[in-house]
Amino acid sequence: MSAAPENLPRPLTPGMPPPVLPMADAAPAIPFLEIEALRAQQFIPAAKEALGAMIAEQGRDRLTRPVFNWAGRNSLFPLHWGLACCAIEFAAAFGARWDAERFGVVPRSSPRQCDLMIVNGTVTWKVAHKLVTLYEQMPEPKWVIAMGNCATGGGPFRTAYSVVPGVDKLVPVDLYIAGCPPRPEAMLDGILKLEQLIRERKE
Amino acid sequence: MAGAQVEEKTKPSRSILWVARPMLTAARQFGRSLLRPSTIVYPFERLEDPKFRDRVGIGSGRPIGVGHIWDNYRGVHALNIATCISCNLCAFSCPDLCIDMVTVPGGDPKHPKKSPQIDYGKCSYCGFCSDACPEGCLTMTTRYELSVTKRAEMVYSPQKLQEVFERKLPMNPVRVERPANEDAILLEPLLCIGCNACARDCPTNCITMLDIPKVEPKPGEKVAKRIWKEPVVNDSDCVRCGTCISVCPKECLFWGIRT
Amino acid sequence: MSEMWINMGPQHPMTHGLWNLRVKIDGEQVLDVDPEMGYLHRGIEKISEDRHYNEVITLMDRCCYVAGLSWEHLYVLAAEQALHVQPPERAEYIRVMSDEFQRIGSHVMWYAAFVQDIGLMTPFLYGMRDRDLVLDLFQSYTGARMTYEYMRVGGVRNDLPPGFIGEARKVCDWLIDRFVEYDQLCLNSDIFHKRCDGLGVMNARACIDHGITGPMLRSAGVRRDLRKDRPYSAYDRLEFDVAHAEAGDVTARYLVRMEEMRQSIRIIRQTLDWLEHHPGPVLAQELPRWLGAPYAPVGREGYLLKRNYPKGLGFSAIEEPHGEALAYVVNEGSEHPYRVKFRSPVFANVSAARQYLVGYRIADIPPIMGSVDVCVGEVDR
Amino acid sequence: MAAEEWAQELARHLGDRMISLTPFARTLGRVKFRPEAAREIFRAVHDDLGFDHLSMVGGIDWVDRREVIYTLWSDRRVAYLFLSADLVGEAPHIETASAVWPGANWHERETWELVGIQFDHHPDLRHLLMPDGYAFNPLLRSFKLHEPEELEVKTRHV
Amino acid sequence: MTTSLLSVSIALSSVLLSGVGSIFPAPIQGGLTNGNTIDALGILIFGVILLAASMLNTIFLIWWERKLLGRFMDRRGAMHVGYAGLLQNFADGFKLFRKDTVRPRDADSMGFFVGPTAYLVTSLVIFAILPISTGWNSGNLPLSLLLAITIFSFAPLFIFISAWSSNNKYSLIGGMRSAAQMIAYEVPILLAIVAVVIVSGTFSLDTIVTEQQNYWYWGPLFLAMVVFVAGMLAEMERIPFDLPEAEAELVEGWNTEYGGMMFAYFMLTDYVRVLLGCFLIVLLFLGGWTMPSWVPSAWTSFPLAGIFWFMLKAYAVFTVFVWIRASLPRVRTDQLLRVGWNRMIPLSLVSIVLAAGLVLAKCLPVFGCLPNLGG
Repeated sequence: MSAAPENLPRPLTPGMPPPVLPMADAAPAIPFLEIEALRAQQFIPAAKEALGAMIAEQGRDRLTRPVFNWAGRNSLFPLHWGLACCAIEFAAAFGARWDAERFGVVPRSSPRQCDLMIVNGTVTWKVAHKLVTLYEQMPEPKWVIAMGNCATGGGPFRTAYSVVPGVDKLVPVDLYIAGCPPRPEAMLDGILKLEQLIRERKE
Repeated sequence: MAGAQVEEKTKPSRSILWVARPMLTAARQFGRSLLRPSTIVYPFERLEDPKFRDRVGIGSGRPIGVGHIWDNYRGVHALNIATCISCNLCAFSCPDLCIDMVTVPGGDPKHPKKSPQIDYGKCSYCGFCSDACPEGCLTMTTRYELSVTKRAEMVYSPQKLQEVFERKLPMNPVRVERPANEDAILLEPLLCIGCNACARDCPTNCITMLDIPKVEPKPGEKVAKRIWKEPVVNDSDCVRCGTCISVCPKECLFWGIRT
Repeated sequence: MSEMWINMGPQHPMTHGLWNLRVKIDGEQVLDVDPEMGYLHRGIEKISEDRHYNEVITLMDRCCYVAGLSWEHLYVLAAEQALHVQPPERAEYIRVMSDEFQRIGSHVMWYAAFVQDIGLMTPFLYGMRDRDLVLDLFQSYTGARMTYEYMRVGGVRNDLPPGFIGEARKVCDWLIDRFVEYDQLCLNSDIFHKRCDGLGVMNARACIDHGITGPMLRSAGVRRDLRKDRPYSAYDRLEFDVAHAEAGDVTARYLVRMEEMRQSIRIIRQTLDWLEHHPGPVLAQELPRWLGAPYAPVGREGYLLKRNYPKGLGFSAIEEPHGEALAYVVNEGSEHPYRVKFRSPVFANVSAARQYLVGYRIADIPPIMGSVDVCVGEVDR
Repeated sequence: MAAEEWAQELARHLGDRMISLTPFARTLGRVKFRPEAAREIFRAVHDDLGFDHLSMVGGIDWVDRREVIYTLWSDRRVAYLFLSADLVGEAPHIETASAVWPGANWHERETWELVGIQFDHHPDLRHLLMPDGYAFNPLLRSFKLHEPEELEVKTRHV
Repeated sequence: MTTSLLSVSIALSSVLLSGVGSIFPAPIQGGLTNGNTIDALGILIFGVILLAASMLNTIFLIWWERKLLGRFMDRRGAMHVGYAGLLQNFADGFKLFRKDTVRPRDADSMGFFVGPTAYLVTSLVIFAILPISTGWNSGNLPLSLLLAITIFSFAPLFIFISAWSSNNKYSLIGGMRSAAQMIAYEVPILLAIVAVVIVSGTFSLDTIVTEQQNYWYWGPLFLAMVVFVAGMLAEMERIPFDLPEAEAELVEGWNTEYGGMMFAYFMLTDYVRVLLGCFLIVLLFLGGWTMPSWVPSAWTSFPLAGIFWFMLKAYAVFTVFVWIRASLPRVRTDQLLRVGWNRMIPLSLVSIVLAAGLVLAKCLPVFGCLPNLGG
């Protein structure tokens, strides 16, 4: 884990200053307007920084690479499937309260249209080869998040005769989210971390 | 409610409104959520933030949360190494076997101090360990974000758990009462050799070795060599960790009801 | 077009879980179906044999992940009978309240998933929003959103926090209003009736033959509810009606579930009134030490045998949100249950899929299976 | 109904096919019957005694024998009844109940798969929960579980 | 001559070409500045501008739908990418552009790629035909309505081609449903248009709008409008008629096998067609870019006021579509087809008779007196 305190509001784009207006202190009448103002405040340094990154980047595709990187990390389509308990929290993250679509995360039912496989639950040996097939059907570039303990390492069921002890035995995993199941916030946090990973990725 | 028989009456009359009624309902919700949608703008607004919780709730138009009564969430553990007595109860009680007792500085070289190291890739956040902790040094905080890129980073050493503790996050306030009639550590005196192992390893030092009168063997009877001391357990200090039973070389300690 | 088999699952938006419905179709017509389960078989019954009695509770939450508290209740009832333990009355009322809130949570989750199957997008969000309120209540006293680990053999882990009862009443009032909105969005829409009336019909005879229970059975006109017929916990002291309908189709199941939620709120209000005025312990005081809630069992093999703990068989049957769940726990005098066996209501409901799917269209499969309310966790266990 | 009355009724309908009746709290008891006479027992219990709802079929491995337990419910009597039979031998088998209660189909498939009890004349005795070709009966006492580190090879049955 | 996008582009091209040509010797200059070259370049510029504008419009439309649906669903919708999520769809587009497009091994390579491309192109072409203000985009074409509807109805063909060639059962079923549905609803749409044509007496969309100067057609042709809107909902494959993409039973309908840019084509085209449908409804029944006379003239006389009002109306119509999407479930295939053939066609025939009756009875001007209409 990094040294940054995880319990503080983290900026959406790393490198940006953390929000100077913590939501809790301002408390205006209409939170909506406040959030819009906050985001506008954030957007300008973000744009400046993105431009700076573009200029700093040297090479043949110095303009397109940041753009595509930006596009790739801001539009992650996860595969719409539910394995076990975490799938309910996965669905809750797309519910009204957490609304993962805010980050451009829209679940798609067809693996062809996905960038991100969130393994949200226990993987059994019976479903293992189907999971691998789905992973292979996803076009590059693609990422895998192991959500919850069952996907990470079998969780409470790791001793069972039918359970794969960790999905990393089957497909390469980019990010593990601990929790049993993780809260929807924790899942969103994982997606933001993944965005950060994509951002730092050297191609 | 008169009867639970769900009648045909719930079917709508085929009026011109058959499409308009659901649309009006949706529109009503639209109006309600236009300024105050019940979405938490997550990285900025946080449910565990008490100030945020003040502003939302069923009465406020944003149906999020139920007021102030939910600091109860079981998240990542916090460990206060200073008060940990190395009793092993957390590791015993863990249903997922995710707790290892590892050596931490602070003990003497002969009996090193051990504190829990938790593998969050296995932990199911059931709270059995913090319920079992007799000193209240292992608690669960409301922190839930824990995403890492390597599996090994999920293993939290005692020092890391101590860092969580030092962050002073809201703790899970539930302390579970002990049952009234607990079993006690009983002694089978005939087997005891007075070796002091139990008293030495007792994490709470509630076992004292008392002298007992030396019994001369009858002629011809073979008696094991022993020290003429016997452990006496102070039940009010005992945390029932069972360390003494496990270290006893002669298996002369056992659980039972003290009469 | 000639006949062909298509696989709906394991990754398919219709399944709401991990199972596979093989469908033989001719054009749009369904000729035969064959549900394939087991994609989520986690061996819970086997793992339970390696765990102490209280530790099995952590598996129960994950067994049926939309009705965790109900399954905990099921298990602890059986385990208490096997271990000869009696919970205090307050714990029973808390359990009943949890059960009924869980029923609402599960039914709202069902509603959210079901309306998606017939193409309504908006109520999914409403359902999840209102379910989150119920989960907030759960979190406030159990400490988790979905995997509660709250009930213990001999009671519950902790008492309700101060201020809980007022908030729970508020949530009840809010939910009652929302149920009206749910009905406005579905029942008042003509398209809903066009989609759902006369679909997936099961008559009472077929339901009983195939072991179907719960809202599916009650929607076929059988007024069977274990809460009335074989009352457990505090249900014999509470007033409520058994929701039932006659038609046996998808709409009838919808109506029954909606009515059940209203009845649940009625029960919850009674339990809240009782809980407000009857403080007391929530965990049996005469528990054997190794079962005491704060101290999860300290593993010593043969400990019970040494103490001649009485053997026993525990059997429990409760009305889970999906139907009748049964469990038996065999206590052979060890710290671990010798054998734990669960009966999942959805298991039987899905096994009869051929009865209520064949003859309808491929577009009818999602609403019908949605109305069955499949929770794969408890089918596969 | 008084307990004796019920025992008499049971004895009248089941005759000597029934071995014993063990009372059990809040149910109509646990009837142990001879596995050879399973078909007649099922018929009698379903048709004559009115237990038309089969709730579950489960198996217990008692190491020396395997017990199969049928849990039945009667809407008329509003109570549960257990039927159980002890099966001995290397390949325990019993007549299927799915001819009488169609809902027994999957329960028996599961019991066959996990406890290893063969159900004769079962219409569709395939694997239900485990993949096809799985060779073990996990719910037997001899089948032990291990931490994943120890069993890298053991579970790779696919 | 009125200004139109085409004439502006041609003027632009002539200025450009004469500027560029002046640095070359005479023969090349002559070749560059002759009429054909100028027209060709002008049409090219026209196409580029139109393409860019319509794409931007469509992407804004998607954003609008996402935000609007979010509020209907008690949530916020895309909000973190760009200001209020405005850049979200660009991010999606760029990402899909970058992604691999996987062709299944047994898929027909020709149809797999040609289908979506043709689907997109044929839909985009219609933007050049539909006028969005007087003379825009390409002057007053005499048969523009007929041409637009003809090209609009190519879509089922391409959908079916791409569905069939992706060699997937779900795609195939989705494609067949789509084709059946679109063909079933072509007929009532055309018949509803006949009613409009009877009243206005022309196939030219420009003239139809001009005819609505006094009264918008939604008053006299209410029945035809209802049929047309319902048919358009089916044509655009939106809830309650979005069977081909029915997520619950067919995974993603006919675009199950499509990923990457081809999938982006499908998504984009769906919304292009929605936008076109809204345009057609505004043009045929809601008075196009004309505004009622009680609207202050200052509001209608600023530059490009016609386009402004037209877009406003189109977006209002789209908002209603989103509202419908948020509150109604999906119907079943057979019900849809039954409604199409058994209800819609008789209704549209009735609407034709009504329109003819209105024209014969010469009572159309009566509608000019109604409030809120034109006039």
